[in-house]
Amino acid sequence: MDAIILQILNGLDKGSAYALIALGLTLIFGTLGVVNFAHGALFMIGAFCAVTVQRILTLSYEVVDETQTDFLGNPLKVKVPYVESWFGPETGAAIIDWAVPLAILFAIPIMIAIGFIMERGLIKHFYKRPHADQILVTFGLAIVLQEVIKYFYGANPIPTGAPDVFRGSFDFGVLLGFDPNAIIYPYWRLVYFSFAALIIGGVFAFLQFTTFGMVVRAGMADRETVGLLGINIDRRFTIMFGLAAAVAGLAGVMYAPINSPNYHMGMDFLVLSFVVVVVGGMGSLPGAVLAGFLLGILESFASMNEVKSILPGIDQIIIYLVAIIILLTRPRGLMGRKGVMED
Amino acid sequence: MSKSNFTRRGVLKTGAMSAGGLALPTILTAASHAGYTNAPTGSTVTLGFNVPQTGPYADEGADELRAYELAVEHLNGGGDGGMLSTFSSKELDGSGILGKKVEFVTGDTQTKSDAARASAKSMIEKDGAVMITGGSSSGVAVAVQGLCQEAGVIFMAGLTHSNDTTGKDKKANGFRHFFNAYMSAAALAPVLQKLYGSDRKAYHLTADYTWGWTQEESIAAATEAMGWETVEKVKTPLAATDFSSYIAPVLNSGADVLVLNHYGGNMVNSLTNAVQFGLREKQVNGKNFEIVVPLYSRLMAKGAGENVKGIHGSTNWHWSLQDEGSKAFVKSFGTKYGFPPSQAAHTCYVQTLLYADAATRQARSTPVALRKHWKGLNSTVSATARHCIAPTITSASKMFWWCAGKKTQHPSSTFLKWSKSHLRHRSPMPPITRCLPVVNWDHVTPAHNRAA
Amino acid sequence: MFGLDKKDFNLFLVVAAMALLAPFILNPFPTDSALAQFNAGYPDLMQRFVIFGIFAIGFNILFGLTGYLSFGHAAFLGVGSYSAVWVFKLLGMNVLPAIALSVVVAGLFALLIGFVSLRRSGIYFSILTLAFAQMSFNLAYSVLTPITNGETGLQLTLNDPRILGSSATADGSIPVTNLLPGLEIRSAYDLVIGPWSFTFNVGYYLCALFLLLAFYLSVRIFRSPFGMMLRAVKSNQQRMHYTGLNTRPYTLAAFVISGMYAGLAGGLMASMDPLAGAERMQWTASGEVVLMTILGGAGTLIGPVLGAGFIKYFENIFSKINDNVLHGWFAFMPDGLEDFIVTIIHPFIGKGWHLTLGILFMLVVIFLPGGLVEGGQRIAKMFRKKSEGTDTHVDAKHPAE
Amino acid sequence: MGILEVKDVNKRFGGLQALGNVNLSVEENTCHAIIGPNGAGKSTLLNCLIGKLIPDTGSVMFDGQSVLGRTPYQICQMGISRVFQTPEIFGDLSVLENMMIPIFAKRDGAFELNALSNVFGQRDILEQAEKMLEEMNMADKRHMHAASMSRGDKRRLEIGMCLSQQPRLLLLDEPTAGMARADTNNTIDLLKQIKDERDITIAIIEHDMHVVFSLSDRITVLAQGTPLVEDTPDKIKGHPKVREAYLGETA
Repeated sequence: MDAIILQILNGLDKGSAYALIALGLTLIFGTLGVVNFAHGALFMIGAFCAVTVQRILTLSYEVVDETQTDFLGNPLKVKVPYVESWFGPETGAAIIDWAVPLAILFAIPIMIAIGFIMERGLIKHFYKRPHADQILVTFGLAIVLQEVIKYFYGANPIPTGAPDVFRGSFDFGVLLGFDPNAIIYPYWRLVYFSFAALIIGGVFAFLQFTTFGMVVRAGMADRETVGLLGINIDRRFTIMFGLAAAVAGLAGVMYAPINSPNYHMGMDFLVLSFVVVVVGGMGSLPGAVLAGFLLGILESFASMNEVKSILPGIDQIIIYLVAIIILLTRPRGLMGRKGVMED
Repeated sequence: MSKSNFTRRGVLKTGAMSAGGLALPTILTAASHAGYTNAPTGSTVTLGFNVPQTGPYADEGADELRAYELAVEHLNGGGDGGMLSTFSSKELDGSGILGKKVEFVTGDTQTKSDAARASAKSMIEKDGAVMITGGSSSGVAVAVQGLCQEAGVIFMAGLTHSNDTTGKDKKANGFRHFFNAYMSAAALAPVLQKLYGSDRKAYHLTADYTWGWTQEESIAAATEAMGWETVEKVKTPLAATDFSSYIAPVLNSGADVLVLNHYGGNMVNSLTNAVQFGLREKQVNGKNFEIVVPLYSRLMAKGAGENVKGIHGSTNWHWSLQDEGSKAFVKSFGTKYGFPPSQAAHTCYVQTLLYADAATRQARSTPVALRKHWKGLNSTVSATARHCIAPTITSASKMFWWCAGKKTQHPSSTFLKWSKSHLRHRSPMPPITRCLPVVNWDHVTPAHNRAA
Repeated sequence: MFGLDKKDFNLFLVVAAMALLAPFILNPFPTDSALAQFNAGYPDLMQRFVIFGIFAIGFNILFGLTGYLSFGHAAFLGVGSYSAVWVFKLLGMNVLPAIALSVVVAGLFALLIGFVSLRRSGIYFSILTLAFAQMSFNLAYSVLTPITNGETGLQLTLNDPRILGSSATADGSIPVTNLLPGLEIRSAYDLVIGPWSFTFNVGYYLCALFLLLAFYLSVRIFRSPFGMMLRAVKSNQQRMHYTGLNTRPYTLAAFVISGMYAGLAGGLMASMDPLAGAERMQWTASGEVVLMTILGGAGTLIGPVLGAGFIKYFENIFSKINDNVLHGWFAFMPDGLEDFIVTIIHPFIGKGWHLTLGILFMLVVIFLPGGLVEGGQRIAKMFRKKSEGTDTHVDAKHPAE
Repeated sequence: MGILEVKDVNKRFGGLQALGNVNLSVEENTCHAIIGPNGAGKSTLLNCLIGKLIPDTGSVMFDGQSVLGRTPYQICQMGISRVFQTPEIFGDLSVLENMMIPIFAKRDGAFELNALSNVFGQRDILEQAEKMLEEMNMADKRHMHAASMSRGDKRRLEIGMCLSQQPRLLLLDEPTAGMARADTNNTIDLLKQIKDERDITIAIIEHDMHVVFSLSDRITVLAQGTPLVEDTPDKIKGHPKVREAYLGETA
């Protein structure tokens, strides 16, 4: 029982990342009709926003310490971050410690700007082009973005820790009457899940309750009619692209402490998130979120030893297997609309 | 009218000289195994450095490439000469290999067998490389090694930790400097026993491919031999990025040690996740919960940041070693690039010098001659034991462990004293007298690297 | 001629000339010159050009004609490779049975996957194929290791039975692949003319012959009623149904044919170099053939071959240019300028070849929606305009071009 | 006994009764029009005839055989062709190729793997296609990209494609919808010509009364999913129920 609760937690957590990326993909697809293969790269750039903020906060000057030597036997140059010299060592260290949450503030304008530039500079010209062209050009863009990141940050993962208060894990088991240590879950992952829930809720509320959101939803359903009403739907779609980029970016920022960011993390997520979107049904926002959590949970269950001993290797293929089964039983995924991307 | 295509460059030069522009059909014997491909005929000799330049191991590849460039510089008499000056033998005098200037070509393995072979082939077929070296995974090492065997050139493996590279998949032309999973296990076991006692329960998470399996097998065997119990062995998909669902059940399994048989990105993520779950702060069976990562790489471990503190693993080499050869290498590498070399860099540097040394001594760098040269050394081990013990894993006859004696005879300074019986795969676990490759990861986050 | 009309026959002649004269065309620079770095006329790369050309031609029969975008085609190439290597292990080192088996096995595998995947269309189809291929890859890398040898890749050993050949050669090594007894795949002949040298390799010419066959068949398919039906599927499935045509067997046949092409490519790959790695089945490998086809010009006859050559050239030639080479090229410049230029170019070559490729993808897609073929047509048109002035509509009879 | 017999067909979509007890009989070699206000169930009925929808109850017999449970292509092979509201043609193909495909389908059946013969090497098919293009007055457009033609031409091509299969029953779904007056008249002339020159049964769904009255021999008026009345055009014109239910609205 405790093992199952644990895997549900894991699944929700994995599902949060899938759902956030899939949500952004679907926003772009549903509003603009563009298949964005660069979406994983946006997630990756988000994570690197966290890295960058950490780098900026740890910008240092060097003090030569004669009493110590470096690996070559020269006097050791000790790096002192500027923030520590400005605010004193303790406050300075605390600021550095909070790099990832601070990065959220930094990432929002950056990601929206990147979204705008991408949409106005590139994607705009591809609305009327075949989906294959869209895939190719955004895939090219994804490669370019990740290579640029690799050029500046290297190929190795870069550790980006969560603030100290979030270290360690929370013992759920005790709350539920299990033995201590039976169900523990890291604080930061709980934060991630809550954050994802907040963002997903926020996006839905925004689309549901604001006039802007209503126009966009109408535009998703029938772009021409809304255009005929004299509403500048294009500009709203640009804003939606910025929003989708911000969602992917924030998902990336918050993901940085879970797994150290590296330049190819976007590609790692890309294929999975496409599977999620399609399983959810092209163009359906609730579908994307539902499928994200569903696949996350199934993936977690598949990695349990009890399951693996019956079906060896099932955790290797579970997502794809489920995708196949769902697509064969429900032609348009869980909640897909008819006629979207079917030809 | 047929001959092996691998002899292209050699033929081409002679052909161009003798025939002066006429078509010149040539018949040669098949160059396969006894043969010798790409014999240098001009004033230069070309080495092929085949390292991952794209993909997740690109940084490791970049470090390997730095080491290769340094080695070439030293062989050609540039720089401070690095390790060369610490050799008792003065065969390598800075005039290249056998008086021929060393040139090199580079390629990208992408850490994929296919791409690595394509790139190695292009070096052999197009650039006339006489030796191929490099790589960052066992799969690539085995694939390229097989190719070099067919092509009749020498392969000096880069980073490869699988037992199979020089065991099941061994090839006569393939030579290895890097240690293997078996040796990791042999080195680690006594240290783990000392640190954590002999009554432990281990839980293995293992990358689900051949290297992971060999390591799991070796570590489990070594730890079980000293009394540990293996509670569970769980395979994790190579493509996994989030290991939470594999780590979550560990605490409930009754295990008190987690062994992560992962490398590269897998290792960084699984370790980060394990620490996230707070495993290291827990007590199980009345003991502190411990994590072990048998194959440690400083370069990769940087990705896990602070999480590596207090975790033990084994490494082939570390820059803080104080023998002459290591010191000389660290000094020239550090002076040139500003940071200490990784174990991958060390292996690649040493492999290049080893090749050059053997080739020089043997006067002709044919695979056969090289093999004889090294075999000769091995057979004289007992006679010259005070200089060096260069035992090989006999079944995998290409393993070099040059031991640092007082007069270091050979470029690789290592620190293991293996007796011949140690190195037989199936032999019972021998005591290891002095064992440095086990490092506490605390010590390898040097202060000057803090912000890097 | 050969059932082709004049225009197609001319195109075929051009391809044949390119394939047969490749050792000359790809080695335009003298061997010892600085530009020899750009020579691509060595056997391995020439073989790759041709093999991936075959793969892309096959993919184009599915994607270019029917518009079904398969994201899992690499699985068929991988399966082809594995079958061929197994033939070498069990049967003997002659490549022809191995190639034949790889085509058949890949065809059966395609039949299975196609039968299921083609129940859906559009992106749902793409994801189904992707899922099948990724499952094949993941399993080949792990659970199926006894059949695939996992990470290392399936390779030959001295213990293989090889019932129609020998397990080992007289000198104790693994035998090499051959076309006929005594004619090894790797045999080559060097032609040296002045400072130039050209290599003629048995393996390459075998691949080239298969390419010509594959290309010829693809032209025939494009011009056949079957090919027209496939284009009709892409154009309007609804009308197909209400014209009394069952689209499923058409798409399935196209899927299987293109799977067999992929199997042929896989079999040839294994014949040139008897090793089959699981990475051949990864989604990136499937993506690569999609890129090749679109980059060259989907739906055109020659486009896929051009796209395959383009990408493989970058992968193999650009990745090998390092700073050292750059310094060699610009050595004639004053030091400061030399360093400056090397610094500018540095991010785009060697380990930066992915970046260059990504930028080129984007440029081609943005400015040449029809791929490289459209680029070629535009250039041709420019010349034609200069010489003739007007006539630009000549292609109406061949909308697929 | 008509060539097409629809008996007691019911079709519900959730709570909506789209068709209720529809009975219809189309006599061979006549033109039968089905009219009715929007939402009367005309399109649903048509879709039940061609296999796109399956009725909940009832039967649809064509020439003595049930069409229910058959796929659209099988129904087409039985001899029913359909012309759509918006012309459904193969836009990416040339006009000639468009015309050849149905002829291939007629000759070779639903599937034929003739991958190695040349399209244009099939003399008989080429001749038939050319002939049909002549009849449709489109011979000069044979190499045009089908998508680049005017709507009227596309309609003409679509009708030609259907006729080239020599169907026994031709279903027309608002063939003149969205057309300019000139195009509409052309289409009417074309259909008249077809009706006069061929042994063919036509069932037509149409809004435009001008078209209906100039073509049809019999008319069924559908309202709220049920046939209101069926009679000859002249009678329908004066029928009070029809005026009330339908013509009244449009007048």
